[in-house]
Amino acid sequence: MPEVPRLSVRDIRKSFGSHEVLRGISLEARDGDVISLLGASGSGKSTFLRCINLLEVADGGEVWVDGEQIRMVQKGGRNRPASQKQVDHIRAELGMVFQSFNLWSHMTILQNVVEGPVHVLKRPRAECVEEAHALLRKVGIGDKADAYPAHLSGGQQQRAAIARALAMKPKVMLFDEPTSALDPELVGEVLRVMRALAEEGTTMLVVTHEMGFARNVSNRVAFMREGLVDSMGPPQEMFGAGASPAFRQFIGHFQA
Amino acid sequence: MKFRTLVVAGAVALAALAGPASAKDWKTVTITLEGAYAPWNMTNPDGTLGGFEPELAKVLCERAKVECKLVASDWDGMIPALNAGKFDIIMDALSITDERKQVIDFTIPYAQTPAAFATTKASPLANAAGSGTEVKMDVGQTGVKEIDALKEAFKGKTIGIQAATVYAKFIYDNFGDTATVREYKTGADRDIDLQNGRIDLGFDDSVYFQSAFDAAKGELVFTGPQIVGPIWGAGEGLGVRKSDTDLRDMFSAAIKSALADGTVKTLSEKWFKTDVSPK
Amino acid sequence: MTLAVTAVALLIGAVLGAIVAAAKLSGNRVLSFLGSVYTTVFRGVPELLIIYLIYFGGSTAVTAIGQAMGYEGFLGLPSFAAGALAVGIISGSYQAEVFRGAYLAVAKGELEAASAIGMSRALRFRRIIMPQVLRYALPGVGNVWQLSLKDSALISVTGLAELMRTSQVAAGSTRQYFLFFIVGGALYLVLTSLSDQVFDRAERRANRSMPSAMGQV
Amino acid sequence: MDIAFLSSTMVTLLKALPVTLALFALSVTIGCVLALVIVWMRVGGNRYLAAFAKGYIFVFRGSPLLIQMFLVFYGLAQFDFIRNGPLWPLLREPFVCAVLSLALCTGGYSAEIFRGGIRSVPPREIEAARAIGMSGFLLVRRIIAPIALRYALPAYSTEVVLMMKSTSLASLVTVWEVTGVAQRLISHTYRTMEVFLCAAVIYLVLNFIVLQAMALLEHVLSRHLRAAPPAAKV
Repeated sequence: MPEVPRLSVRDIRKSFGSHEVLRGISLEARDGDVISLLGASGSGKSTFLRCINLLEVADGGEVWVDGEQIRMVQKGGRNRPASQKQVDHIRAELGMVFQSFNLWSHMTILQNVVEGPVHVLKRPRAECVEEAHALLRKVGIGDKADAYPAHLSGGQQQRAAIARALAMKPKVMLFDEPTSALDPELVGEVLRVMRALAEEGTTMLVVTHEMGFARNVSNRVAFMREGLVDSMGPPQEMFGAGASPAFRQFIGHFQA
Repeated sequence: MKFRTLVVAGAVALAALAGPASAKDWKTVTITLEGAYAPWNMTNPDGTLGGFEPELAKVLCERAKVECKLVASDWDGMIPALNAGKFDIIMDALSITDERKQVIDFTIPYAQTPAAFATTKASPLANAAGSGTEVKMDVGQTGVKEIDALKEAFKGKTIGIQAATVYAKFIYDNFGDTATVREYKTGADRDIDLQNGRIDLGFDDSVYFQSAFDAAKGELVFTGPQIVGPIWGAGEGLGVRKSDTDLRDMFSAAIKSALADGTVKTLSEKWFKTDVSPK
Repeated sequence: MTLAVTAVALLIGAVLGAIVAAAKLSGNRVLSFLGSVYTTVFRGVPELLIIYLIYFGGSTAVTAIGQAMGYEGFLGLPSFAAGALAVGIISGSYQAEVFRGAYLAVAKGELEAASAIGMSRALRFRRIIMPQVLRYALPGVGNVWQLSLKDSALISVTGLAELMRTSQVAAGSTRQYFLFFIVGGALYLVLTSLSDQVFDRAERRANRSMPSAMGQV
Repeated sequence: MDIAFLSSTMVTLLKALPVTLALFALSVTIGCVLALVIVWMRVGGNRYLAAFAKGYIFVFRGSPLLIQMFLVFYGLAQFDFIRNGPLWPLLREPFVCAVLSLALCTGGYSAEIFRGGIRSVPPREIEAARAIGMSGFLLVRRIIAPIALRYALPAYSTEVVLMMKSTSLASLVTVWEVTGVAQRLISHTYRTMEVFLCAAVIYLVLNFIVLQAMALLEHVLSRHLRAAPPAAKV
């Protein structure tokens, strides 16, 4: 029996007005895959990620999560999800970490983490709180459970956001440039957490500019250019001699 | 010194703006009316004041040899406003009562009218006992036979009156314990509520009601006896500040002459279709 | 009449508001306490009561001053003056808060920059603070204008023939309550929406240096 | 100063306090619910409902409460179908009419205030909630409403104070609350200033209490905006 991919995306298309951002992107993540998505600004990486959990609705294409397809319908000439219920359920299975953390400012860190399990998954609060404390310790901010987001540094906030996403026990974690909004000295603490997750076998899809992470942690690297996947492969291949000219030019900017 | 002059100048300037400024020799006098108590006084469509009292005021001012200016103001604040110097004379079917005499002064009366209950034509309270008769009552009198009969009939009903009138006091004294009393700012507001069925009865001056009935196109009728006599005071007179005795005497004399030569009677018959001059 | 009362009231309110706001910002404890008392009292007491108090109390006070100065007899405050004064005093308490908020919104850095190029206190006030305070205060003043416009309906109780009293008397004498109040209400709606547009335009003008502020409304 | 008169006036006026408080509490509660419905229509996405809500807000914010109150009290009663309708036993009562018009009016104002609050909720925080699978009512209840409430509170407390003051207009439709009783007292005693001053003091105290309560609520709801509590280790 062939293994069902955790995440499978086929031929995703998306335009904003007349501007075609995604021109047919396909990608598959199997259990334990860590895929780094690289590309210049405006190449559509973030939009692609947001189309997977339907924060943006793609104009065409298919998304399968753990063998379940997100049903879409045409309504009023536009592509729309057929069922909000299914969307909510799929989103709960995809953990999302945002560039700007997006913690709920009116809740403590602990409340941020238990919010989803308790209110979306309807699990018993006591159990969730216990897990939340464990998760916070795991990302290294066990002592900040009762602080509010505004009281934490950016790196701490992003680690809390990762804990919040993990608390949903997602099948796949999506990272949207998780370190771009951080001061350089705070980037390391977040990358360390992500590396630990990868080593545990978490399936991850990471939009990033961190070449070190792409090269050393991920097992596949995809390079996006002008709304298409330009090239994709294991890091040793991509960063090695077989890289496409466009990718070579792209990474050239980072080695200067 | 300079500051004092300035303040006085400011006050005088304000007073000049005000109009009802009052030098000791009365040249101009400001008279207030409600402008919403037809046919005593009303506001014409063009905004001027008309009715029995504005016309009578014109006559009285001529005879008192003063310039008169009519201004509208709200009924329930009239007496305090008079004492605050907003105007010099109240002419608004103001009954002369002992209670009011404690705070203001009155001229002799220029009218004396009965009061009665009104209800809707279709109301079960129409034609209450004593309808079509007259009952004479003294100041503060209670326990009158006919009134007690009405009290029984009106038990648990809602009676609407215009606030701060002699009629309000009468209703509270005689019906306050068995009926619900509701006070309105103007007679017209009360009438519309009576017509709309929010209250069961209204109580007011009969000649006022007579004209209100016309406006209501026959929907409202009198019920129970007309109540006359000293209970409504010595009739309706002009209200003036206690300090303005000269003004009071000037207008008392004017009223006296207007009563004597039948001017009041003529105007009364024109507006009320009946003679309201005090007997 | 309604417009005249409101306009005069807004002017009185602007002057009072500016004085009170200055008092509250002055840093002088007595002055700022007095300013707070003013804004608390006139925002905390029903407008109707304030109008009554000024209508009755105002002329008593004027008369008392007059008599103390040796002027015989009564001095009255006309309905128009009393009404405009009352609504003006009320709107002053709201405008004071508007001005204070606007002043506090002026960025400290810009003031420092002004001092840095050697602007004097007065110049700084005139060239940097005032234009900005006006800009920040404009939406607030627009609100106060709407508030005053509607407060002016309450002056009808003093017998001034503004919009409200006119509709009331007409309603009473014709028995067409519904009709006349609908018409009266509609007229107020016209007034408020017209003035809304005027303030919108003024705001857009005042904000022309801040393109980002546009399009968000 | 006539202390005896002032204190007896105060006692009389205080007897009318329950009516004022009932008017206030009922109209604020009903108005708040109404505002939630209106604001839901306004931002809910349905074009017709949004247009209706917009019209509602325009009308009730743009015209004086006094006119609205007169319309509800005298105007509605002129129609036969209202007088013969099932609601007449309620609309017959001046108190009900006063509460109704106060609530309708504050509904319009509060809806705008709540909308302002909703607009100031950071879109990113909503997005984060969607990303973990929240939507619809759950999203509103757990994320949007708490944040919006915090932002709307200062403006809303002003509105609540305005409502407290607006209850004084009920006296004009024969409801005997504090101002109405004050006017009646004046019509017996002709002592305007003293009576109105007493009434003014009552309203001031009431509003002071309301504002304190709102400030307390605001304090409780803004823990996350204050500086961090002195941490165990610095």
